[in-house]
Amino acid sequence: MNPLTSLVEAALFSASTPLSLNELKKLDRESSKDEFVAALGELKDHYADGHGVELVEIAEGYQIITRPEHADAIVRSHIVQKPRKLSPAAMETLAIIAYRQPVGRAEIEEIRGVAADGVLRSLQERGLIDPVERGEGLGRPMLYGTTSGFLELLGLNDVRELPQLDELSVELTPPAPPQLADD
Amino acid sequence: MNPLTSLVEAALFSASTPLSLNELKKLDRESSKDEFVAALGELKDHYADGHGVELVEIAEGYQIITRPEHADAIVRSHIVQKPRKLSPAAMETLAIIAYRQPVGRAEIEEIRGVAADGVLRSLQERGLIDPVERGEGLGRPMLYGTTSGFLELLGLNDVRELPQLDELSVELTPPAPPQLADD
Amino acid sequence: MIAPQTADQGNTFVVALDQFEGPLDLLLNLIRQQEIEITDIPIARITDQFLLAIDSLGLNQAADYLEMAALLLRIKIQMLLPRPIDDADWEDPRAELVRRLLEYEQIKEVVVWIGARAEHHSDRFARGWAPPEPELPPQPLTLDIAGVLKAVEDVIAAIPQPVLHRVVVRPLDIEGARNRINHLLEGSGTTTFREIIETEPTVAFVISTLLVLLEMAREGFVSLAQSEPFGVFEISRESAN
Repeated sequence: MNPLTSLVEAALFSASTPLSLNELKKLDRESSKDEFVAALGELKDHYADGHGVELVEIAEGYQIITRPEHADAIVRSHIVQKPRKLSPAAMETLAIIAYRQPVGRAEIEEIRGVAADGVLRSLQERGLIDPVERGEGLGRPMLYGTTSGFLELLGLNDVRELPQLDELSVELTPPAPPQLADD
Repeated sequence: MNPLTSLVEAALFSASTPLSLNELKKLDRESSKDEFVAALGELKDHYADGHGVELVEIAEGYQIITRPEHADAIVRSHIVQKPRKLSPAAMETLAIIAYRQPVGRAEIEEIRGVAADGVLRSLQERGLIDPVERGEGLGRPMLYGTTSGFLELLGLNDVRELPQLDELSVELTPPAPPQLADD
Repeated sequence: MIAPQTADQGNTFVVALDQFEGPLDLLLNLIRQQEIEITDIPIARITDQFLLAIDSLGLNQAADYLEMAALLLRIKIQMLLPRPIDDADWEDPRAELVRRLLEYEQIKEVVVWIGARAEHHSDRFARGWAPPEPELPPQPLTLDIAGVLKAVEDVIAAIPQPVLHRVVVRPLDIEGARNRINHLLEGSGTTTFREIIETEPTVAFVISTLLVLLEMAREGFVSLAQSEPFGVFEISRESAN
């Protein structure tokens, strides 16, 4: 491989956007436009020969991309996707359920001070919580608990292996029972 | 190029971080570990031959990165920026964690003689360290370890590639167990 | 009796005004600059130089540096105490400090190695372009204990002041209830209360249905009947209208 072709390959590989011929030219002021075009041609032919990637020219410039026939396997294998983290709201709701299960929506909302239905639905869709029973009282509210999927993610065998709350700086105390105002 | 090699090439081009053999194996469940190792070998040999990028083993995984001789041209033409350098305080903290992991804040502060919370937070934000477990003792302090991001920063495959302490010019016997002061 | 040493401030030593990484760094710097044998530190002299340095660098307010100054002064006093004749039992009060200085110096050496290694590797660039994230399938989820604990602490921090009562206005769906009743009456002309409210009624819908039925009965559109106490609540259209 020609040294200029090698440089163009490194530049296209490391760039976060397609590079135009003018941008590529900044790599080496000694080389002419024609030489860059030739290098791009060499690279394109090189990849065309059975490689997993190819050199394409799109509106914004040149780019090395994955060949479409491999895209499926890569997407399916999840390997290039960063694992997702839960949102803070979801984490807080999950923490409350983990420590207070079985617990109903009203109690979660009481503790967090905001509506919980959306978060509960998405935690349930992700297989982290499940309705476990119906509680007492008006409308027999659904009570939630954590699932085995939750334990697997944390590498625990049992929810009792969660750190005990008295080891934390503050305790997650149940909300004070509503008091009737005297006045 | 063998179809599996082509697939591995496409996957390595799609990822910006090293992929382990186990991750790569998810690309094709029909192929054996040995076949993947052979594909990686073929790819490594291929890129070693005058290409602008090469296949290296970093953080117990495989990654394609640019060859060092192209760095100047790529940085000069503003295609890529070099990563921000770490402060001396961050480097010292990182060095202590690398050698003592898992290690808590108190021990780091004892060795450096200064408070460490700010540095620990920023190292964690940069993805170079992570809390790995909780230690024994009062408040069950968080213990830190280095991440694969740390290995990627240095281009190491394993923390064991750090210099052995007895190779350093400053010799030190393993730290004596903390003694209770008599005074 | 050993005569107390006076600070030989006439000694010239240069303290660079660079930022030191901490009291150990400053101390090590003083020692190395004067090529002092680390295992036999002239503690009185070094203590005075340390105090002078933190004063001139404006570090004499920093707790970390003051702590070290106090430690140096304590060692200095211990060194001045008369030693027993039998030296075998004497423990050098500088020993722990020497151990810490050596340990710190070792870290500094590792830092040089790490810095060089990071600099070297910063010439190698990873793939820059990230392909757009596909819509499906959902990405794997990460979760760890530390995250859960952090969330618990966030919850505790965010617990609002106790609320005595909260009135939630739930709109009644009168129109919907009337449409549903009319729809059910279209066929045979009869229906039941249970059928109207279905299996999982909301409180608001039950109340709406009840209000609509009472209103329709008052207007003479339907008649309400119950064949026995607690029996099925039957609704039938008044054919006369």
